[in-house]
Amino acid sequence: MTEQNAQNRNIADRLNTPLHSAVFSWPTLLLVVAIGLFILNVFASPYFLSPWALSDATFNFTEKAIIAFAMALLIISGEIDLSVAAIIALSSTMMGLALQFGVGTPTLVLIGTLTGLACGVFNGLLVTGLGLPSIVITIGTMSFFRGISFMILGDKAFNGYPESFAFFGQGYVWWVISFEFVLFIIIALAYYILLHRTNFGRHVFAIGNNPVAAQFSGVRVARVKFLLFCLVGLMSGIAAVLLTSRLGSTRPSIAQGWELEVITMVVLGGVAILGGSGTIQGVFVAAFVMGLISFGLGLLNVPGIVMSIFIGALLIVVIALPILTNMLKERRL
Amino acid sequence: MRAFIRNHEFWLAVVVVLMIGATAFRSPGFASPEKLAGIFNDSSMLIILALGQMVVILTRSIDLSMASNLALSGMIVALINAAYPEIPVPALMLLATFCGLCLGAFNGTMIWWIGIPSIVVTLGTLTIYRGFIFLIAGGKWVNADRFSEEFVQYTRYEFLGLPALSWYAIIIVIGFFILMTRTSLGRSIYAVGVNPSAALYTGINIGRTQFVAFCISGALSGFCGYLWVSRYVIGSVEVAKGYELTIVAACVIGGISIAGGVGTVAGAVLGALFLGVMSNALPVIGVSPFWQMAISGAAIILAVIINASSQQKSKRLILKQENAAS
Amino acid sequence: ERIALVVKSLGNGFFDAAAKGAEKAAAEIGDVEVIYTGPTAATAEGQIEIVNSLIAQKVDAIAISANDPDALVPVLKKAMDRGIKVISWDSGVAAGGRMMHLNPSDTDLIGETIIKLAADYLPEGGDVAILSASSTATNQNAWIDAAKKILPEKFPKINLVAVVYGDDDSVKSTNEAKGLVATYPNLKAIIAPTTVGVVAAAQVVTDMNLVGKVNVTGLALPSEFKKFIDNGSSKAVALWNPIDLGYSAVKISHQLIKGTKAEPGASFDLGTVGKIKLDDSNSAAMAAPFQFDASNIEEFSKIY
Amino acid sequence: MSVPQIKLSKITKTFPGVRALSEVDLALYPGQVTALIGENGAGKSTLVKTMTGIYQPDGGEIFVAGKAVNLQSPHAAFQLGITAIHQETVLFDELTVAENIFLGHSPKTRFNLIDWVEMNSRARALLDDIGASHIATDVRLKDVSIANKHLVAVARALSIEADVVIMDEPTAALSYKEIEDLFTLVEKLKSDGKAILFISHKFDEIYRLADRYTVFRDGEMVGEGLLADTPQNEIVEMMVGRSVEQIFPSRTLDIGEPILTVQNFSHPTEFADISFDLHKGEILGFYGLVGAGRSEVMQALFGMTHGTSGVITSQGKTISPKSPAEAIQSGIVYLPEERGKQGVILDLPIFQNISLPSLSTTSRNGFLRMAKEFELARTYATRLDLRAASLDQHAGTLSGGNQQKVVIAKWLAIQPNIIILDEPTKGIDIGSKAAVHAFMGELVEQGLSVIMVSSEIPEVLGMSDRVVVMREGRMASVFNNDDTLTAETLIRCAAGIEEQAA
Ligand SMILES: Nc1ncnc2c1ncn2[C@@H]1O[C@H](COP(=O)(O)OP(=O)(O)OP(=O)(O)O)[C@@H](O)[C@H]1O
Ligand SMILES: Nc1ncnc2c1ncn2[C@@H]1O[C@H](COP(=O)(O)OP(=O)(O)OP(=O)(O)O)[C@@H](O)[C@H]1O
Ligand SMILES: [Mg+2]
Ligand SMILES: [Mg+2]
Repeated sequence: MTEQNAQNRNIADRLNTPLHSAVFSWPTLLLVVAIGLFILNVFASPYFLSPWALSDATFNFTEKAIIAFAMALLIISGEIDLSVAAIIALSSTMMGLALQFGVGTPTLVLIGTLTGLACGVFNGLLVTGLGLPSIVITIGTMSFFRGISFMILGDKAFNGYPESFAFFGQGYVWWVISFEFVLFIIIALAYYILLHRTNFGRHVFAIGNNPVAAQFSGVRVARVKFLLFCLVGLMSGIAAVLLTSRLGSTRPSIAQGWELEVITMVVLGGVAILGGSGTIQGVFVAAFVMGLISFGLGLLNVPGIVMSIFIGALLIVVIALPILTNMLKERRL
Repeated sequence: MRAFIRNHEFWLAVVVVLMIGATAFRSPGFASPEKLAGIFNDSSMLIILALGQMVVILTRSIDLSMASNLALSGMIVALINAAYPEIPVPALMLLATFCGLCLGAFNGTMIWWIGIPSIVVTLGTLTIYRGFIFLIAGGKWVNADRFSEEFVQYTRYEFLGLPALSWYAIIIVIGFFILMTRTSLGRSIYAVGVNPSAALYTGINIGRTQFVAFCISGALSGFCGYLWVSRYVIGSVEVAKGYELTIVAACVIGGISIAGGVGTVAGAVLGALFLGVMSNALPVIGVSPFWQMAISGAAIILAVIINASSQQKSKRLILKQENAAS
Repeated sequence: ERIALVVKSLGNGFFDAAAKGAEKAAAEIGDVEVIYTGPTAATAEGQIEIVNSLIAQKVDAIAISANDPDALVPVLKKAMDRGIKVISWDSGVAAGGRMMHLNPSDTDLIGETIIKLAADYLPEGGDVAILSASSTATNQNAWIDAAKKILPEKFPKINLVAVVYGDDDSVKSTNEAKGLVATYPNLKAIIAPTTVGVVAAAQVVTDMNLVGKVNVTGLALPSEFKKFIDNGSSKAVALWNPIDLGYSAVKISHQLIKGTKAEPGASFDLGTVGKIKLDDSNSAAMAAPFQFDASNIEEFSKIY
Repeated sequence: MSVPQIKLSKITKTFPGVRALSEVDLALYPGQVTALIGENGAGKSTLVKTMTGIYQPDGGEIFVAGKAVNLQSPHAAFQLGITAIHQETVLFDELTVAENIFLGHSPKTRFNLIDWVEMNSRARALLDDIGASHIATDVRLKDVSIANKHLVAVARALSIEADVVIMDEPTAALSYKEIEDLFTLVEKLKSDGKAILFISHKFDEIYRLADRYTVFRDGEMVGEGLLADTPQNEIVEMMVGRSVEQIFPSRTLDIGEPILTVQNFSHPTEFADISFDLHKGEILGFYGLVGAGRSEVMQALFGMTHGTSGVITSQGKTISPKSPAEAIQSGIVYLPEERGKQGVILDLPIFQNISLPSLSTTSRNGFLRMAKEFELARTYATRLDLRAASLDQHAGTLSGGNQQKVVIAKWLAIQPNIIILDEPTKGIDIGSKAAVHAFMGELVEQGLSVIMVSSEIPEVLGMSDRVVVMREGRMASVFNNDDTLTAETLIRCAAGIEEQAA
């Protein structure tokens, strides 16, 4: 512990160079899968390589992916939100309700996102304020939020959204580049910076690995988790605006089953379901992988239900592979 | 006695009885024996499934594939019955159970041997199993017309005023009561959930116990696959879609802790009955069925809050003198 | 030449029969490929994804039976912008999202028929209820509206007590049917203008020993419904010929591809089915629904 | 010499990347207590788990009463009469006391169903036997106090007719009185002719109880013999590989102004009326029996617990930390008792562990600057002589002692005024212990103030300037640590014996 002692011991900063770590990382492996799928698709269908077709295909995943980025942070912190699809339904219903009072497009968007945020606040308060397990709380709010939509809408639907509102889900920014896609890229970047480049992101990782130790290290655990629930709610609200605009109508059954698709995307993206690790790059590529599978198989007119076999199998295989190779490696040791 | 009153199951039973009472107050016919039997019959499948999910949750896992397993096993026996009506129905029931068992065992193997978290495995098989229904049935439904009369009747035969479906549930509940309180397997399931590392030291194989739990939930799902198809007289890809979360909800309302190790057979049964009574009662008291979802959501949230506050660690109270004085 | 037949949901016997008709038309025309597709659950979102992939495949025409009249409009508009001919059949799309709509039968006529099916066996009158498919299904809503309109004029003794929705899901339909029986003890008939609903309702009536007390009726495929006519839970149901419907949809699509304009007054040759003419809203109706009862169900259950 | 009851020969056990045991021998004799001694990670617990069938050895043989056996499972070990009280808790909070005792070998009825009546009555008999007649058999374990839980663990170990009883650090979590009870029990077992293996880091206990010893170092057996023939420093040399002076660092007293004043600090259920001051450059010891509430007081000072009242003044300013984050801002840091659970974040790299509380200084406007983080981590890692391959290695891959250094580095990096050390040497071997003590001396010399919570009298007496004794959530007394302060005074005060005399 003396000065001399210190000088003759040298600890490297890093064992591997950042480049080396990046090459042998989950997102890279997944990227290889994505490129493979792309090439496979090119050969499988002559219609695949058309800018418009590809552009149309992005709509299948952008809305889900926007939620998935926030969900990734939440899952890394060791929590989960199963109510995202229900939040979409409620946000969409609130927009529809506002529409009945003749509000304009900006107000509609504001109401949609704010409803999402409010739902996130509600989840966050229940989970962090009362210290309840998020998986069961959000199973509850999942029924609760969608239930409110059903109470309001019953068997009716809201239609007649203004022309200008259609831009969010149907508009193009430039040539084949849709507004949704641009928003998806911007949000991906924002979440990349938030998770990997800020103190907040570091706190998220610390909490996911060991919430008690993080708390003892001065991380405001409850506050961070609360904010994450708010973010997930906000993103669900944004997704609700996009989806409602794309459909041009609201029914309480909108976005049914999305929660599991969003979580699948996050897990496929290499986020540990038990918390503590994961990257935004991984989720970003996973969104494309899921998009490519469903679009590619769609071009071959494979029913959606059969596509889900591929996605489910991919999920298990992709999680199992590294574990299996590790097992083999260890046996050889 | 005091322990009994503090008991979660006791209060849940009180709530269920109050719900029946309140509904009967508004609509006198509701508490008639036939109506109550009908409600029990309606809840039977959920009771059976909730018991399977309970076993899994007790071992600190979750099975999201139960509904898909149910639908796939159900479709298999539906197709067989449509093609070979002469095969006796009890054989088909066994077959459905066996199919479910195999599907559950697949989940269990992934969790035990490879060590993938249960939520990931069953999220995957949730979609895979359902996809297989489409493949094996070629996308077609099996309609009422294609079932043999016997196939349909095996959930409907009446005995002592209760349909067979209810009796299956009653027998399974009794079986589970014995399994969970009086057998080594039952106690190991609790032990694994309460403290896995301690369970290991006691000689319990955690992975194998979880595997067995998934086999149990799978077998029950498979059996319910037959029940479902027979009860609703249809086999389709959409059977019981989204039901996995209802099953978890029944467990949560029944006081089964998602963290494992805490929960009873009575709790799971009451949780399922709670949902069953509610869905029967709402239309009767003139509440729009569209309100049902929101109300059951609120019930789940309340149940979780109440469970959490009753299960809170008792304070240590090391300040003995002061508390004795006050 | 590729024509896509997009249906509400796969596996439904009604649409499977329509697909048969479509294949027949394709064989007649020659050099036509029919793509029979649809989601597994009857949702608009599922249909949107499918239409997107059909656009990418550059099919020549899309003939759709829609789960939601409005939600599909944007994507179908996009299809038309890309030069694809779009028609709706069976369950329609709002006018902006299609070139024309093929009604299986005249809406008012169907509305009247479904009530008449119940009224015929209720000379004294009484309470009836309707069990529909999803609340957004265009065709169902139109029929129910027509039925409601005609009730006071033609069937004053029939009292419509409730309209509930089973979403073309057998469990939900079963529960709704049970709820109807429980809530309205004097119910005399359940009218379900959808195949899934009518089967579920008939099964409930059978199970609850209400045969003879509650009559189930509505629109049903004879092959799926024979059992319930036989056991008496239903006296009679009606339906048009789904094979002809699918056949006509392909015939019309083909003529649109070949350049026929879809405008009010235009007429289409439906081969063996006959000819139709478009009305002011660019829609046309086929034959009146055909009634099945104990006398003829045996025969028709072998056909569709 | 008689035949060993159990004999291990050339046992080897490897974990991925670690050779925990390499060809070790051990023999236990009936009616004798053998002490197993070794530094942290020497492989003691691993050996216990091999002897009880939890781990299967990669090589070597085990003989029970002269016969070679194969311990495939804990059951097999049970049946051969081998039983253990493990180092970690192996009990089930949600199950009843009786079930905790009999889980895995419960009495069965004719139908192979669990016989609850028989189980309860046998549990009753067992508990009465070990002098725990106050514990009910049908209550859930979570409603049983910590000391009683330990008795249940003992009852479980004795619930089979065992010839070999193994105790892996049984006294680490016990207080003075319970330790005495346990020793009586061990003497009884010994006179019953059982072969006993006793593992402890505390030499006074070892010399008091054991007849023989075996020393492990890095998974190898490096010596064995009779304790009566071997002085302590010889054993220490065997286990550490060098000699360690058990001398606490001497330092020149240079105590300054009061830096922290606590007045009437109270909590509704845990503690009341805590008042003391801490001076600049002082080590203030907190002594008490386990469960006296010392950790609770410290965690409340650190803002972890809520609902407290009282006045805390730090450097002239009144503070009321509502969260650790606020406490850290006012210069107070806390080294928690449970290193693995509360201290390090095992799956984060070392440098991120160290920089976690200091992120606001290393980052700019909330955006991370990795280079600064590495710089900070490097500074403190070198200062503490951390042994690691790289700074981006996960903290979980370090040995226990080095993990402790990471936690200390983390707190030094924020340059605190007051550092609270809660049982800083609990479960730490004698070599690392001396290093921690030396380091504490360095800290106060640099002007920091230290609060040291400890249950070890020699440590309290050797390190503190003043000692606060706590009992049942209250302050019993404050002593100046001059030559007149004796161990006996502290123990009497902590146990409340003086009060009865008065
Ligand atoms: N399950 C395991 N997996 C991997 N490594 C392990 C495992 N159990 C123990 N080890 C390693 O084996 C070595 C011996 O550990 P062991 O627990 O036997 O030490 P010990 O002598 O009991 O130490 P202590 O005095 O701290 O209790 C350590 O390096 C430890 O990290
Ligand atoms: N009766 C009890 N029930 C449950 N846990 C207890 C009980 N008594 C003590 N503990 C646990 O033992 C630990 C020590 O208790 P506490 O921190 O209050 O006292 P302490 O004087 O600091 O003891 P230590 O010397 O172990 O630090 C705590 O972590 C606490 O959770
Ligand atoms: Mg040990
Ligand atoms: Mg303590």
